[in-house]
Amino acid sequence: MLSNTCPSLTVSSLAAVRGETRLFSDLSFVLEPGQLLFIQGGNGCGKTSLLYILAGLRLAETGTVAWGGTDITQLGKQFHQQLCFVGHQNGVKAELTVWENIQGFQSLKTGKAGDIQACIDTLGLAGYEDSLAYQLSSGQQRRLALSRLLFSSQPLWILDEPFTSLDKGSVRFFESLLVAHSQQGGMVILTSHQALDLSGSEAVHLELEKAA
Amino acid sequence: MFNDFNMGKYAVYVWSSYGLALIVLVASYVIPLLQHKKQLRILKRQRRAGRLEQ
Amino acid sequence: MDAVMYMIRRELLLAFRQRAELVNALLFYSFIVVLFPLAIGANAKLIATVAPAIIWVAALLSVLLSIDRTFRSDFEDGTLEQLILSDHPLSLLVLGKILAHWLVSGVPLLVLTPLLTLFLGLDAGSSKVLMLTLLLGTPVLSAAGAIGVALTVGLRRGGILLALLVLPMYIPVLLFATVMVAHAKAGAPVAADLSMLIAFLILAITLAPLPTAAALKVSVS
Amino acid sequence: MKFPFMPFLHRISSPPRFYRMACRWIPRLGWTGLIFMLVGLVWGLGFAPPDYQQGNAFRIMYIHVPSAWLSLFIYTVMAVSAVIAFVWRIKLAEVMIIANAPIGATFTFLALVTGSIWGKPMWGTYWVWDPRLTFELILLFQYFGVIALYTAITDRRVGARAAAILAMVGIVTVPIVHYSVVWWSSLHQGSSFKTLDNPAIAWSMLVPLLIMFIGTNLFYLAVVFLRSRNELLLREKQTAWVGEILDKGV
Repeated sequence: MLSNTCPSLTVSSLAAVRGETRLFSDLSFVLEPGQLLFIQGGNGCGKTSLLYILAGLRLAETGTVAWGGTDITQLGKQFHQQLCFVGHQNGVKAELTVWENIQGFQSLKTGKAGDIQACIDTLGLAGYEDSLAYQLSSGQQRRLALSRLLFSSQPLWILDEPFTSLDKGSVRFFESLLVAHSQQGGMVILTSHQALDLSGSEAVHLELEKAA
Repeated sequence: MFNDFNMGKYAVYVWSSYGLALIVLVASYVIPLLQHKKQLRILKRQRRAGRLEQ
Repeated sequence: MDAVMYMIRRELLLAFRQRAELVNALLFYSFIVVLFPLAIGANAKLIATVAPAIIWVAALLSVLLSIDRTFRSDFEDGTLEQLILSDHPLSLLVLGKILAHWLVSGVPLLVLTPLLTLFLGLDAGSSKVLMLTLLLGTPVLSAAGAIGVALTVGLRRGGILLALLVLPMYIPVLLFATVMVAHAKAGAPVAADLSMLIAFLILAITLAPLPTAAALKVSVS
Repeated sequence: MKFPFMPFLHRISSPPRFYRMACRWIPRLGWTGLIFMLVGLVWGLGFAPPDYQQGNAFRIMYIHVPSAWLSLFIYTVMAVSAVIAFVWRIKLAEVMIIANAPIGATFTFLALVTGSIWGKPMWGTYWVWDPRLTFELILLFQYFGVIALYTAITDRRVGARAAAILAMVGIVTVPIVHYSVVWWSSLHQGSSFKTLDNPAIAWSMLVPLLIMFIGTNLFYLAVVFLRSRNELLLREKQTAWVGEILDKGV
């Protein structure tokens, strides 16, 4: 269960510029608890930039992102405590073991008290507890990165291409995890090139056009 | 009290300071001025080619 | 405080796993020190006179070399995003990293220094004062270096730029440290130099994490 | 953060408004600056009496002292712009950091070089590792650092934010340079005028210096307007107001 009740996320007339190119402009939408936002679009149309802005990692050129009515740049840490983010990169330390990595995730973000061993079993990484992360395959590393979701008590999940290099079984497992999260009143924002089976959740699609 | 700009034994030091300052200051004014002209020219060309979106 | 302790533990573990790097940094430090006598020639008196300067320049360069890695690996594997988005204030995590960097690169350097001063023929009295200045100064090098690294971590070729940004911040420490050794040798009072170094240390440890954290956020975006 | 002067700050910092203002003021500031500098120089080099100790060498002061003062003043302006840019993300403030850095470096360079030329006849050497000289040199490196960091980052806004942090951190050098002659026993002489009631040098020498001060400051403003105008044009080239200027002129 979520530890916090989830307010809504309001995006108003957002614009992003990267270097000299305008990625998107005048983007507005509201995301309610229980909804799942699925962002699609070709390469270079600003999906990652949008996720970075929504996560408060990057500043928008114009426009605001509000969490429960307050601008996230003013909320700062308060907003980040409500957020679980898995970026394009795994955020996994190659020279730490699987076990140590998960311990690290838990030290950085408070979450549901969880048993690390159970988590490793769920991820299908049993037997790899003491392997250094760089010895894992890229799919296994991705699963390790996504283990953050297993402990997460944060209402907002932002995931950048979460399913790259995952096998079918793992994709299905994490799909159901996302659906379950949104059914519990959480909020999920993700990008993906693959078609996903998100039946059972209230999925909203957002197609980013490549700027002319 | 006009002294003919005669610096006596310090002439080398005084005039080299001011000569250098003159060159540096003129350059620091003229360079951005020329840059501005060049930029306007380039931007106008780009605009005619329709490469500056509105 | 948990955040600081977590970062220190993690960094020490990582450093232990990559101990070869650590040894390389120390070898680099000793090599610079050794190069000077070779370049100066067999003038023992001159070498002993400039010994504190040699040690300090070498320490400065090796810290500059090793600090770059601390944030760069976090940037490259995406850990930096997670640090920014963590529940803890980023500046505390940064403080942890700075302290860990000092423990990992500053302390071994301190341990190695007495041996190197022997090579350079520095007298025991000056050697002790030199050790004191290094003890107070190397954490400042780590802290000030962190600001520069945080600013350049997003750049593919940030190395030379890092030196340009950080070396000006290192100059005051270098100045006061070497002057203090010289004063001590001449029998002049060193209280003023000492208090200056202590002031640098306190200021660097308390203030440097703030711009470092701000710069990391800018670099990630 | 909101302050009462925010609306004012936003109004003055509208890029098209600023651009047009810059275009109007550049020639005015440039010419008046030039006139003041010429008057100050002719007065200072031709009419002020020679110093009883330094002879005519003291006349280097008329370029050295204003340069040194500007090197500190420009850094302060840059750091203040950095704070405004960082906290309120005002574009013009970002532009100001970048416009100030090269001209600041120029005056720091002039202060250092004219100072060392002055030092040769007075101290017998071009350079001493004296606190004031050393920290002025550090200041020059800091200007270079700000410029280098900004140019290294491809995204102008990200680059400006990074440069802003660096400029803010470096402000500590400014008071150190200023008070270095007081804090340390130094070869460098003290301030030429501390208060106007009781100047350290004679009025006949001081008046041309004041005129040079006004002249170089006006010149500095003109250059800042020149540089910020260029930077603004590049940053905003895709906007309607630049299009208008390209089509019709200012």
